Amino acid sequence: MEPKINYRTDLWIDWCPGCGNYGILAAVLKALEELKLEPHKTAIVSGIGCSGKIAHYIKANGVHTLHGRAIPFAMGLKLANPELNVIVHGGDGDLLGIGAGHFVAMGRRNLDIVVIMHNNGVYGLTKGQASPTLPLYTKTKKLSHPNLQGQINPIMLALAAGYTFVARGYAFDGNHLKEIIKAAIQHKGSAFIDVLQPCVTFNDIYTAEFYKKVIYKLETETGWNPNVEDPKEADVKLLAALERAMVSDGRIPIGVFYSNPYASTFEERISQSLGRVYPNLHPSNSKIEEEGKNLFDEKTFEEMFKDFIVERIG
Amino acid sequence: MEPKINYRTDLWIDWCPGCGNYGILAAVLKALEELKLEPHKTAIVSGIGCSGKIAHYIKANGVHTLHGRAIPFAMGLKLANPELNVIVHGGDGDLLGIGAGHFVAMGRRNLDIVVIMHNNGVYGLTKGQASPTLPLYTKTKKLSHPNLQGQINPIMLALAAGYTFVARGYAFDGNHLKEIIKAAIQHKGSAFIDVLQPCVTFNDIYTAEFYKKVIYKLETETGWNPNVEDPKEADVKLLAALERAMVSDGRIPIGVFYSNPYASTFEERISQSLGRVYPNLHPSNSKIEEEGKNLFDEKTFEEMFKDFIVERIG
Amino acid sequence: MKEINVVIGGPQGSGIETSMSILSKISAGKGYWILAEREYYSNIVGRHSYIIARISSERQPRSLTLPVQILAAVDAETIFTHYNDIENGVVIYNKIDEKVRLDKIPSMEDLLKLRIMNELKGLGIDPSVSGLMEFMKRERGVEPLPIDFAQILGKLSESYRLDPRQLSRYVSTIVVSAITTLLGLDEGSMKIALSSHFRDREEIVEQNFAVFREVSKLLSEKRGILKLEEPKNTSKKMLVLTGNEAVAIGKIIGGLRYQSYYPITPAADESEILEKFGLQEVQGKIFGPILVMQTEDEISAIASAIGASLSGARSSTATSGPGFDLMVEAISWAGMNEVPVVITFYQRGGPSTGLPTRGGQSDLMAAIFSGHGEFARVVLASGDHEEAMYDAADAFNIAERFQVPVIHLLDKFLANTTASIPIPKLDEFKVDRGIRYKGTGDYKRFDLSSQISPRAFIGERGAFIWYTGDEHDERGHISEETENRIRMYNKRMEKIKLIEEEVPSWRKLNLTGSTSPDFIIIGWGSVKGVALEALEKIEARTGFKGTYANLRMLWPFPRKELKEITSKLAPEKIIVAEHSYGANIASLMATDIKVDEVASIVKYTGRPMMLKEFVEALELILSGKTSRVVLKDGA
Amino acid sequence: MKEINVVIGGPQGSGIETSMSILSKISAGKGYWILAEREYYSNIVGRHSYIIARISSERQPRSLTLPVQILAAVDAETIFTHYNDIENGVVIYNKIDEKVRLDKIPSMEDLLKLRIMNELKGLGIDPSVSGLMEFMKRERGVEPLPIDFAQILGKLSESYRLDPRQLSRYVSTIVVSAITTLLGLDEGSMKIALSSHFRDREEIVEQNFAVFREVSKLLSEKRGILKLEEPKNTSKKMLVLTGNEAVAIGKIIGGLRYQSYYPITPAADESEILEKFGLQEVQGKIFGPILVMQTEDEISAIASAIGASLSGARSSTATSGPGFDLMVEAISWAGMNEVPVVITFYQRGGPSTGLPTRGGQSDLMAAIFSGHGEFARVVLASGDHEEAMYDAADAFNIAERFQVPVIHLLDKFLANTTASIPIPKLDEFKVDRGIRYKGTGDYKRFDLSSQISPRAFIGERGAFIWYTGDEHDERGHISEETENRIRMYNKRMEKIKLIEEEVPSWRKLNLTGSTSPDFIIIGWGSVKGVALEALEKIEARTGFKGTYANLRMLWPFPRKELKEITSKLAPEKIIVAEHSYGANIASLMATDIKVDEVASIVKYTGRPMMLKEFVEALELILSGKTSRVVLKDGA
Ligand SMILES: Cc1ncc(C[n+]2csc(CCOP(=O)(O)OP(=O)(O)O)c2C)c(N)n1
Ligand SMILES: Cc1ncc(C[n+]2csc(CCOP(=O)(O)OP(=O)(O)O)c2C)c(N)n1
Ligand code: SF4
Ligand code: SF4
Ligand SMILES: [Mg+2]
Ligand SMILES: [Mg+2]
Repeated sequence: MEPKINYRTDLWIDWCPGCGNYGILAAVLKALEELKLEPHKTAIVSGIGCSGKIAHYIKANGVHTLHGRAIPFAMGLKLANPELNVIVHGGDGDLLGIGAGHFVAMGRRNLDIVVIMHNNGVYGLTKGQASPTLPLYTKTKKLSHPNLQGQINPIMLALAAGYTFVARGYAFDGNHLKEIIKAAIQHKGSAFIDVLQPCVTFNDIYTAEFYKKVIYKLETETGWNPNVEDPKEADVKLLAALERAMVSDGRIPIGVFYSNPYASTFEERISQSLGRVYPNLHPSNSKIEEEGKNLFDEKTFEEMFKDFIVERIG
Repeated sequence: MEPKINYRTDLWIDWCPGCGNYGILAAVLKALEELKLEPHKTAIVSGIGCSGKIAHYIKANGVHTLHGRAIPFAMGLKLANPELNVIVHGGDGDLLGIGAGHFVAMGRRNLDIVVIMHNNGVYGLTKGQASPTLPLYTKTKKLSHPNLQGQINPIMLALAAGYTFVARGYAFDGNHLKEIIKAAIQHKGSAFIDVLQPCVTFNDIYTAEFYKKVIYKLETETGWNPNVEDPKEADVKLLAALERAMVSDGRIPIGVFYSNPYASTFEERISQSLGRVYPNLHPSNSKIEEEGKNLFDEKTFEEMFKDFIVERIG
Repeated sequence: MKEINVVIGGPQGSGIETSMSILSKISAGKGYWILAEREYYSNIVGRHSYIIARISSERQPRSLTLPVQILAAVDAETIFTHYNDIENGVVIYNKIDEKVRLDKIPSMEDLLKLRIMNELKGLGIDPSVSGLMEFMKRERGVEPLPIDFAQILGKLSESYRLDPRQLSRYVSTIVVSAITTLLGLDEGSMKIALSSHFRDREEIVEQNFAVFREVSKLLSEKRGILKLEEPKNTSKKMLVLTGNEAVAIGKIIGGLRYQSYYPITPAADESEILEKFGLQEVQGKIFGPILVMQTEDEISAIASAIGASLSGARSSTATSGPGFDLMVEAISWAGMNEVPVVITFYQRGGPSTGLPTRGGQSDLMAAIFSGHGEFARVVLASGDHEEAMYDAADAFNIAERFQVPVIHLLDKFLANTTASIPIPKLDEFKVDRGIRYKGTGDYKRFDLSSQISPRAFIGERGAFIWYTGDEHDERGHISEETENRIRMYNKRMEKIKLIEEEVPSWRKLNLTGSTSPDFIIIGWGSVKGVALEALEKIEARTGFKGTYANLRMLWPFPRKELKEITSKLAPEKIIVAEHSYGANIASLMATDIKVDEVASIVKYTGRPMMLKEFVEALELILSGKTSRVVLKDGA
Repeated sequence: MKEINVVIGGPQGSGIETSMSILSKISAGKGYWILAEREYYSNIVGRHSYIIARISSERQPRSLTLPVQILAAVDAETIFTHYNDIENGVVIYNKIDEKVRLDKIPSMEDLLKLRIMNELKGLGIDPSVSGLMEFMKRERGVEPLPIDFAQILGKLSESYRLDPRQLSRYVSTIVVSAITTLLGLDEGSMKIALSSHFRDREEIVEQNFAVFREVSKLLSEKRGILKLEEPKNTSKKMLVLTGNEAVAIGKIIGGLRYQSYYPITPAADESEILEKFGLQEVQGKIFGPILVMQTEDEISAIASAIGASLSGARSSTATSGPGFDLMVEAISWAGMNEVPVVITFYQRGGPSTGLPTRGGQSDLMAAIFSGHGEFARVVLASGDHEEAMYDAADAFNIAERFQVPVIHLLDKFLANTTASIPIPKLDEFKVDRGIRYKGTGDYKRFDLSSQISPRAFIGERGAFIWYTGDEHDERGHISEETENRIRMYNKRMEKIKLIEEEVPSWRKLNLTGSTSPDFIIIGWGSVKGVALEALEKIEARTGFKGTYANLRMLWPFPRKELKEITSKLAPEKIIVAEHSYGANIASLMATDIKVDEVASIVKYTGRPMMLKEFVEALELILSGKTSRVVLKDGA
């Protein structure tokens, strides 16, 4: 048996005791371990927030970026080196507040990365303001008035934006979450996981006790099959996922809402447009110099840029 | 009979001959005229693009803002003076590319403004690059390769984001579009209209000829009723709208997809939290000075800021 | 004693802020002046945080200083972290922590731990709290004051039948109680401070008061060993507030009606305070409404504030570096469209996320030069709470009078510093709305017939108004014609001259100190307090007389006014002080003095400049030993 | 004649660009040098646009100048707009336009119309094309050359059975044909130019050639009346390209692998050109892939470019002012994380949307100072096509060698100017990837043991890499400890000195002209051409010898190098030239010279500086009549 890879750095974790982020970290570590992803081929790209610190706790490559911008940083990294497994971690403020534009854009690209959202209903690291997932009129303890802005439904938004794998997990159901993360990593295309994450310090409404009461698993329902098994099914399954995402009976489903492996990924589309050399040959492994010299001698230059060359006619 | 108000400035219009924007402008002018909106209480807030120039062609107040930012400019204006009728015009690149984050945020607020999207599938004013509504693999004439990015479905995105009035119009069906615009203005809450707009210069696929063949009207369908007539219906109607928005049979429906007058508007929520003085008393009509002096004498200051005052105890 | 300096430390979330609030209220209630700053990690619970405070019977302290005379430690980490920050004083700590060893503290940064471990090794000290306390007693004249926290809390729990998990909330009260006992402050003032802090929650007040009594009893022998002299303060009331609060109050007085923000440290608190003042009825009159809008990002914050301003509402937004960066495109739009809008900019440690909960002054150049293209803007800076309050209000006047965006530069130090200040005299404060359009009919928003075109508001009858970020004609319609371009461009740019001429010089620059100084310190913002006190110290110590030039308007840069002063001195007697690496203000002065030859005192650890280190730096410079000192004090 | 200057004007969308391309190709094919700039409104179809070109038999023209000798007008608006731009030459125009009256041209800006109307009134001219032509013939030595466009197109339509709606496409060919006929250029070269422009579409080539023949026949009497001398050019091949194309080629040579962009004028063309080079097989070798990514906004453009850079790919983005503003937060992140990334920044008329399709140099301060906090960056500027190509390639070397973001400043003038330049010698061009990590195991991305830490790439075996915008330790983990803070901060900031020392002085600053000059012009970017030619003219005219200092590295500012030159001259003999209001480069020089006393030549209409006006301005300054001239030429 191969030795297990240790994916945990030796840094002290400075999340509040009891924070849901511990559960998410544990699930990610376990997923990486079970999938045996090579650490140097793995990159955790995070935004800014309590959630964003996770990049430092995982012993792979970690890019702790800017608030709201983890997705575009991740995009550049993945496109330039498609051999990497790229996992984005962001808060709900990060991904659906300041970063909502990038969140939507990623969906329509179907680039093969995983987006894990730490959904705690608040802006944790700035001390508890309402996040875009906090329902209307909710008053968590830090707010001086009930929240006047409506809630974004992350699952609906992800589906509408075009993510081809959309799921919800719960921070304190580690095994279940780990399986979803594994499925998301293995999915070909943009995957989104909305993780319900209790914030013990600022969110006194959406607590672990609360979730314990209302959460149920989609896969325990008879007849629930979120997997597109034939490209023709895609729309029907998408609609079913949307319907499920909308239900507002007080209970909260976790599990996979939608999974469509048939949509072409962005990498495939690029490959097609670049004569199929990509992704084998890619920006970070292709040659740009030869012993410190550029690759263009007179001849190659003239052939390559012939459109700009005018020859003397007499 | 009252004289008709002339809402057209005397500026020369510099859109390309045959551009769909002419149709949109005509429909807006007619809608304003029929609703007899007072020009000084009306503000056209536009983004940057061919579409953005419309603010100058309408004789009301016009704010031609930044690329992608028309919605937040409009939000501030509307919140500060809720007596205004605020209409946002943006391109598809403007609203769903660079401005997608604001587009989503507006939906969850349900602020009472109208967003009209000039959907031409391209970035017009920068000479024809693919916009976020151009379908995958489409190759309009300016593109050197087929479009590799998937398409955003504006109707689905608006519905997912929470707009309470969502419709599609066609630039060259003026009467139909005008009626939609009127309904949107009269709607209480955030309204979104996706207007199919042929760009004769750069989009040689989605042309007037093309649209003529594929467009049909939702309201001509028996049984189609997008109006939420009882708050309890909201989810069902929303799902029906989503379903309709997804259909990909080659035909394109125009008309109202969803209209829900029961959701509280952002103004109402503010009013509620500010003791109902708002919107009557609002930021731009409330007093801030008295003959050049501030409103705070010693007494009011001390009462207002009593929490910060420490009295000597001996 | 005339003054006492205190550090109270413990993990984030352990109630350090409460200690600060209560201590400030007791002190002010007894007539003492206080200045207290809060230092903390970018973390919610667990990392080390502390308050550094100075309480005086003489006058309002303007700066903080090390070493302190009281170190109150909620945990062992505090003792290790701050053992160098106290001399000849008392260390209050939890008895149980005595056994804690340095290498067993997980929440401490490895780098810091290593550094202290090496220091202790060098000094031959056993790296445990007890070892350290022994050393401090022996070598630093420090008196250890261990308190058995568990015992006190146990009693409390018994008396009030409290859930043991809730007990940690009372730790901060133990600490404050110990301090007030040492200071010899009476029960009565403690009670009032607790009531004021916990407002209406009588039970909690009572419980905390019980803690106080218990501590007080326990330390009865030490009562008053650090007693302050009778306060010289004669005023009956004081304002006790943070910089964030001062700015919020200033904005309300200035007529703010729309504030937008996206949460960011250390700006968010200001908006949250404003939220509480959304609508007020006072003395039968309605004040407001003030709309406070949490937007989806900073772009929306500034864009919506500009939008609100177009309707005539006084509007502003508040942010720090990362958020400001996102705003600059829209600020350029405001410049082009001559929109009055206020951007309150709290600097923190940069670049990028940097030290997000620490202070700095490294955003000066970004505030002045960010935003593409050329346009007029005003950049203000405030040196203390009183200035901050005034400037926050006055920023709207400047913005509306000159129709420009105004950037008000503050920093984390001020934001998170509590000070006791006199209640401001407000009768003098004018509201200047600038030139308003009074006509009807053919309105031209960008009328070229005067340098400042009369403003009409969107929504006003009789005026059609167009705005565009494109170059425009007088009506606000796009124009690319060259003569109009030049006239409009000139109109906008010549505002800079107008502002230079019309803003009074006291608003640009304040001088304090000798009228024929041997040297001058030039600074802005939070440098003021430490510089002013350092002037006194240095004069007492060396006889050198200095002047402090407090720059309050940084752009347009008050060249003329500053030149009058600097021209009288040799460049090496001009000392620039700034929380930055580059002493960047110097480069704005470059036109008139040889920057290379100017001396500088800089700090960029994100911690405030301390009086002692500042004075020492001054001495080094004035004695010709160096021309640049980098300050480093503070954990 | 040694050279000829031409304006070709007409509405946007009428094929003016085609005229420019064909004219350039014919000229270069015949061995003439050409420089041609394109001016247009922010509009797709209908507004006035024009090409201003200079064709020379002597040498590569470096600047444009007015008046011209040929004005080719596709419409009446062109004639009214440019009647002051021509003297002693030929006006080619559509006969049918003779009847058009000024007030009947809807596409013309009211402000411009009014201005011209007043001028014509003042001159007593009937405001119609025929009235104006009469005046120009009489007073300006201009020969009218009316051509019946309809007749030519009618014939074409007949011969090739073309749809009448398509005929307007051939108008640009009529115009070029008329010009080449006047210049006496032969049929053969026209044919080759057409084939090259229309590439493979034989039918279209043939039809256009038919137009040429027809025009040529019609104007047979005028053939060669403006004949150029035999070209002195001896090279067999020339590169004929725009600035956008030069930059794109430079990037490809420099090893670009990831380019991100969000469409914006005048940067987008560069990315569209690069897209065509995504993957190339040349001489049996594969070049690329170059990924060109159209992102959802500029924030994503810069963020993804940084992300790509972390994997080791040379990456860049291209934008102009509004987009740059949105990028600065991430540039600050790149500064903090020592990421090599190139931002190609094409300046246009600001502020805000400004004059989005016109040129300017008003973004200098934003390029240098935007982005909160302090960090090292490099700002380069290029003076012409050759420099632009070289700098675009070399920017990557500088970025990787010093591990800093590099901002490459260009402008709309260069972007949209076609020039004929020699084929570059590339053997000399080195690719310097900076210090790479070669070890295994315990990698520290921010190793403090050397000024520049060796770089490993994400994805490389054996290295774990962490990045964060927070202050960090050597491994890239967050740290708020003060000693580490100072060391990391110093490491980043001291790069500025390193760059100052290690970048060779020719890369910072080039001097051309007299070695003991009477005066010096200091400029950067597009000022180069006009300044160099003005030096010659002024010397010929007045005997004053000047030198031009072409600043190619604007940050770190080459103070030392510049001081060596300026210190030898009285301030009033130092002339700063810039497309701005503020002559902002002067404020960067402020440290060493008295900026107030420096003279300046500025322009901010968004149109290029013309040689003639520039020379006149120089004369005014050198004769002591003024110290500031604002240039205004060009429609
Ligand atoms: C541009 C910018 N704006 C604001 C901030 C301040 N900020 C830091 S963390 C945070 C909120 C984080 O909330 P969320 O994304 O939900 O993450 P959480 O802390 O809840 O995990 C914000 C707004 C920032 N760092 N950058
Ligand atoms: C921040 C910023 N980025 C880019 C641009 C350049 N720009 C001007 S118009 C435009 C595209 C417009 O496309 P769309 O929004 O679809 O409007 P359309 O012209 O098609 O009506 C862009 C990208 C800009 N003005 N500002
Ligand atoms: S504040 Fe909330 S989200 Fe952040 S670490 Fe604490 S519990 Fe977790
Ligand atoms: S480019 Fe397209 S969208 Fe723009 S004006 Fe022309 S036709 Fe209309
Ligand atoms: Mg959150
Ligand atoms: Mg568009």
